[in-house]
Amino acid sequence: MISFEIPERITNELQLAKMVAEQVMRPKSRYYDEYEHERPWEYINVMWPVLRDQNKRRFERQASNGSRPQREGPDYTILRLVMLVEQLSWGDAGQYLCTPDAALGGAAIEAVGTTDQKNRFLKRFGEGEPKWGAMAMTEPGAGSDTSAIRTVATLDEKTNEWVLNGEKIFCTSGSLALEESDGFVVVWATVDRHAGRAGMKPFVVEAKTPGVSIAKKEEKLGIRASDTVAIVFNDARLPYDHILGSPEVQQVDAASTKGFKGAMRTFDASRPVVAASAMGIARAALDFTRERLAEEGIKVDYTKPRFTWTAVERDLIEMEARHKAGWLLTLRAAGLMAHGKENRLEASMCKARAGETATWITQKAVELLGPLGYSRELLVEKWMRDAKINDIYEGTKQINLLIVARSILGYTRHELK
Amino acid sequence: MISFEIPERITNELQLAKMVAEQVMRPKSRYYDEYEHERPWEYINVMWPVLRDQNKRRFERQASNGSRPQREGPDYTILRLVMLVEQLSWGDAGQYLCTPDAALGGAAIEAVGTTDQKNRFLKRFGEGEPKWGAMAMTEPGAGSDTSAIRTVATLDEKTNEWVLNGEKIFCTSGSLALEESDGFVVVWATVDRHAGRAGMKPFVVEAKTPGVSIAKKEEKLGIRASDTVAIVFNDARLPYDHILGSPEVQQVDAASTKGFKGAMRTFDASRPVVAASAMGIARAALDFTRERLAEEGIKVDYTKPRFTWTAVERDLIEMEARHKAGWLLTLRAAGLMAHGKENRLEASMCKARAGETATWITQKAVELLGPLGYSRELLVEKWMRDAKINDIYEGTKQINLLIVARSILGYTRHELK
Amino acid sequence: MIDFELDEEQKMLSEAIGRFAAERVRRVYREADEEGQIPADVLRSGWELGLLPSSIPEEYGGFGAHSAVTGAIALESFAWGDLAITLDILAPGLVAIPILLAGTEAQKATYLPPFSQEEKPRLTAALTEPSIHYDPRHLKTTAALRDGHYVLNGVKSMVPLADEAETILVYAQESDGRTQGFLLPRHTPGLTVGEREKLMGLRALPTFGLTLTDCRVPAANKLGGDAGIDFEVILNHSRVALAAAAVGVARASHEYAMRYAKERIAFGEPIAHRQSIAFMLAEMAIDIDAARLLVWETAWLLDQGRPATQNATVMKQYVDEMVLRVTDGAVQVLGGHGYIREHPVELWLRNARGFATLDGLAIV
Amino acid sequence: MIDFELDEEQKMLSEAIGRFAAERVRRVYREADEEGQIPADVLRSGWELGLLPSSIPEEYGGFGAHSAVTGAIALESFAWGDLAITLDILAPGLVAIPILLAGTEAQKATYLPPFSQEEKPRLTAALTEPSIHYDPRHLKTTAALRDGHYVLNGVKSMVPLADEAETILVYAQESDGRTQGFLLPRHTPGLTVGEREKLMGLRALPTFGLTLTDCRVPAANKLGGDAGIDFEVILNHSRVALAAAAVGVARASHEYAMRYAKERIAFGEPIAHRQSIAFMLAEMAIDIDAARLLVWETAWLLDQGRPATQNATVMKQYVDEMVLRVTDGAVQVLGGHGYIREHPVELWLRNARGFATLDGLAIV
Repeated sequence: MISFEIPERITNELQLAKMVAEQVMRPKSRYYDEYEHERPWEYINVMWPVLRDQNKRRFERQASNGSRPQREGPDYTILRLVMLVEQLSWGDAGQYLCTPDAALGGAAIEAVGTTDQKNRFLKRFGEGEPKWGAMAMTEPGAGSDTSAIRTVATLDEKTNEWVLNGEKIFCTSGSLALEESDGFVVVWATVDRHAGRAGMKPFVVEAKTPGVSIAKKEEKLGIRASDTVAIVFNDARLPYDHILGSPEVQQVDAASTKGFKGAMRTFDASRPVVAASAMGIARAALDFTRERLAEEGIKVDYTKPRFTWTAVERDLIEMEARHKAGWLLTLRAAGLMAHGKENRLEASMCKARAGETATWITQKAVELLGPLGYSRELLVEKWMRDAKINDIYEGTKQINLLIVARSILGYTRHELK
Repeated sequence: MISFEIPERITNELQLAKMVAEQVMRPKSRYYDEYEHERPWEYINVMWPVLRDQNKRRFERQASNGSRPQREGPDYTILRLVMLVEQLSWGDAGQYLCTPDAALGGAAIEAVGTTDQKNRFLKRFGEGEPKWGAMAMTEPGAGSDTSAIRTVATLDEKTNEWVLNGEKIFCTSGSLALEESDGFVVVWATVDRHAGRAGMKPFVVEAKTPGVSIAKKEEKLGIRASDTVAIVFNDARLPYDHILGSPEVQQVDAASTKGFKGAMRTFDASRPVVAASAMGIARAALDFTRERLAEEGIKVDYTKPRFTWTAVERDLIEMEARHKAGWLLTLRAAGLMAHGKENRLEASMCKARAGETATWITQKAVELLGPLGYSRELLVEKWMRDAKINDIYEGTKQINLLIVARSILGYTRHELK
Repeated sequence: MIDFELDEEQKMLSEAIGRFAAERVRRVYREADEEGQIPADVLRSGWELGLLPSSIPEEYGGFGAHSAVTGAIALESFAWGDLAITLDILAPGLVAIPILLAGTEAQKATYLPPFSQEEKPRLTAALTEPSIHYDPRHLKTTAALRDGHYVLNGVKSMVPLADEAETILVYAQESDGRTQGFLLPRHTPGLTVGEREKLMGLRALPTFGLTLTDCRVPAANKLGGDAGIDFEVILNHSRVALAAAAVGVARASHEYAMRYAKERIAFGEPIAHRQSIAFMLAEMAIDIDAARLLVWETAWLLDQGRPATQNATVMKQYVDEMVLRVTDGAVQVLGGHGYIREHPVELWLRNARGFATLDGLAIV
Repeated sequence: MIDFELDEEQKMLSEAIGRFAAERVRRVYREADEEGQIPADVLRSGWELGLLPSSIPEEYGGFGAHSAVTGAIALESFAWGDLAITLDILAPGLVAIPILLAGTEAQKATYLPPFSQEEKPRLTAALTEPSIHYDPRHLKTTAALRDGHYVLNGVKSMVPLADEAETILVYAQESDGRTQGFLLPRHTPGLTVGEREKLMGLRALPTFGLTLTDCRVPAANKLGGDAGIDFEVILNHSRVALAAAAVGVARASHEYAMRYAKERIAFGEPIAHRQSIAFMLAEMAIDIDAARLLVWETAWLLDQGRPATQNATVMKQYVDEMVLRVTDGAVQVLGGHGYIREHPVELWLRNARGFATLDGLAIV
């Protein structure tokens, strides 16, 4: 039954998120953009107690009635997440990325971890100080092409430990997870160089593990409040059971191996989330531009025939149209998941479109505001810089188009490279 | 020395072309669009005497002082051609394509034919009734991929004749050349199926050759005045010396064989010409839209700041900008040739851009004119249908982008497919 | 709760229409476009699908309830078959739906019951005007109240099936500046139907211009009676219908281009193996899905009785450009073959270009 | 006769500047952007290239002739190195060129000779105003003639090097509504230079806001004397300069993205082997060439003394969108690596976004 109604329980939460965005994030947006490597503690300290208690309750619920929620009907989790992320990114995408949670690392553990692993690695997010989880996949020589990953995990038979060697880059919240809190990073490494994707396994690397060091803190175009680091593994030793999923290397179709599938499954959720973040930034720029222009006496009259629009009105309507398109595609991808349906195609569709749309809308907003738009006195130029990342990470637009194309054409990577 | 000055001798000729366009072509534009398979005799009869006498003089000049013009300095031929084609296409692109001349077939003969062949096949364009030349390359199974051509030419040792078998499609002016005048079609056929491009040779097929028949007259979206046919060769016999270039199959790099090179060289000229035709249609739509809107009191004020433009003003300026870009790229490609410089890259650049631009501008013009634009009472909707062909023939936009990409990246077809 | 799944009834409906479109419409639409005429039997069986009766409540002889969302779903599958044939078959809806939405009891009682009969009612509507300045909210056609009658003057264009219509719902501007609808008998003195129009697309659909010179109709013929109508609601329902049809046309082109690209071999492989083609097809797919969601959202708002003008405007902006982009892309994918009338993509491109300018030709 | 070949002098010039850009500018521009400061020695040797003197005739101490085409060629190679550094080095031209084009003999005699000296003259100009409604042809800053003096009032933004300037050419609207230029000594009472501006791009270039409160200057300080200037000519020369610079920035991004795409291996091959990347690079190349031709045409018209406003407007429209498209595309080609400040493409994108809004920062 087609409906665009947002459940009340979510709209209520969104009110809170809006407050945080307006009163905690926005006032510090410019500051954390200018002081790149500082941490947005105002935001972190507001979010942590809330998230901690939510996690605590969830863990207790899971402990009592098994890992799956008993409740019948749709699972709001992802939809709720997408909407919160949109609202928080409307506040400040860089700060939002510093949200103290298990993030993609947690998602991987949820997806393929054993109950014991879940307890050991996730419980901490329900107690004590703020903590961060992270995921480390990209390497200097391996971006979208994960099969090129060179970080190696070798099993030391004597000590029954995994020994990690290699380098990871573009790890979001890596420093927060490894050095600034009692967190962890899920690191993708190969246990068999010749096995390609089949040999790729996720390992949980805890904070302060010897042999693990932050090699570099990236300086970026935007989302400067976000912590992006390069990590070097130098004979870093992990207990045997820090591997997620089975250690065996099945030599069947690589993509179908559990570990990799796990990562892919997390994409089905993470891509709509990234898309939502993009749409949040786009809406921030759109809202601000509308308000600022209204102050100048320029408002869109939606009842005028297209023929009589001013160029600015047309731009605003076009921005709104593309924003709505990107946002509805995102809601659909999340909605399918909420209803327990497959959404790989739709997840890539919304990601491909949302990243591009947010980039375009924010660039347009800077132009529409004239000399003011280009000035660092306003936040619009920052939103333009922040938005662009969504066209790039969690799979560039090109990679997501590739996934969409393969899916609609029924092609494998062999037919469509 | 950078200059945008058009030589006077050309501007004078353009005045005549403009007269023909306005007084001969435009009045019959709608008629020949509605009556698809009739011939625009008004236009043909005006053009033929002029072209015939020009050709006559040229042949005489060539006979007296060798094939190459002695004159020093730039060769205006291609530049002149590009400008005339633009002006005539402004008049009516479909009728222009019925211009009685040797066209691409002639270009191929000029490029690789012997003096004797030139005399035999081209002289006729300087005398008697209107005639047409044509080129037949495309086949049902071979479009951009000319190496897939299946039309075969086998040498009958006894009679020393070539025997042609196969089918060609999308042959422009094929019926005019083979059935409606004493013309010819240059047909690309392979003398060795296994030799790929190296085996491909151009053959001159004269009008009324037994075994040659028009299988189909295409009905098209636009340029309906233009004669587009499918030709079937059924044991069609040609004298031995109807082959252009050497009959040998050199097994070196296919693309470097003379015959094929000849065809490619004709593209360096034909692509700017197609681009010019596209820009002519685009200018027709742009001029008309401007005038029609001016009647409604809507004129572009080029001194207004962008911020105060109406949506229509912005559209018109954007249309003008893209038109200018496409046209200047076309002039550059032609200008390089005029100065005797290599222009393969620039020829593909202007073709790729001009076809797309003409398509966009004419589609936009239909929109800007509202209900009138969509009506067959005006010519705008026809120009939109006519323009699209330029995005397709002489290499689709994609093929030309491929050529541009290979050229700027220094890649061969093996690196970039 | 957010959900984008059709309900059972909607699934059945769109499948039934899809079958009709595939098995009947797709057999004749190309020739219909060339001939400018739709075979009578196709029109008849199209009418027998009962799409309009199914959105008319039983009290007026129908067997369903009106829903813009359901209507949008139906129009997409219908237009996937052919736009002109769809608009012809659904033309009587141009009177039925506005009456359903805003008509007086008397008007409902008069005009709705005939929809349950076998014969397609001879009804149509006239909104568009042949001017660059055409604005449905400020029409040049006027309606003035004089001693219990409305007197209409003006010129209309793009009126489907006007020649054989018995009643035409003419939209005109009343003295207060509001757009209102007036039910004019075909033979009202002063009402003349012009020559059949010649358009770039929709060549199978007979459309006509109208001239109204002092056409008098009783005040009771004003849609919605004295109070009249909120034209925004009618316009928004109409724009949803055309946008939904545009999505159908785009989907038809996209499916055709995909099939062609997978079969067409060049340089030893299907052209769909090339990123330049494959990415084009992927962008089209995203565009079409996004457009459909925009259409559904506006339709849903209308069914909820919520204000929808802003959404409708934004939706129209997106959909009109989407359908042109997609159909033009389909022609491009087919290359030379897309340019000849053997393949349908050129027809879809011609129809697509109409959406930005045509108004009021359909309504859900 | 149509020709797009540089003449010998232009070739030498653009090669000399290209060498400077590659060997000196490219060594420091990234740090300059981070630090907000350009190394003095680079500025000095940039000045020593003598670009401005070379466009000043000998009679005024220069050693060349003024040509907008040559200027456009020079600006492209210069901005290929870095936009901020280019604008800093050429800032005095903001006074020299307008005087050359429209100044009185006295103004030429006063302001041009210093350009042949070693020291870079401390001159700049103020055109832009910090408002969404900014319109160079209808400035909010006013100049009123009162007893032999002009009294200026208003607010300016984006004035390069205003802090250390000795004279600022301020553009203001005279009572007749025309935009005119006025040469204001830096220490004119009522003229205050604001804080250094903070912008998204051009971070290495010191720009400032100005406030003018009843600033009095002798009538003789009006550019062009009593008659004043035809501001269109100045504006068009300025727009050619910025558009040429935009082409330089775009070319820098395109070259960098091409090199990266050929070296970056993914899925076993350079990413440039993929059509999605290769076609992007091809479109960029076409865009850049088209933009350059548009710039040259307008410059050529100006050199011919022909009207160029329409061309300049159309050129600006095309170039502003081109440079954004190309620089954004370059970031996209580099992916994650394009987003970090180790690579220059993000800087070029930030600078590129400025062209649509910034005005009067350069002139040829």
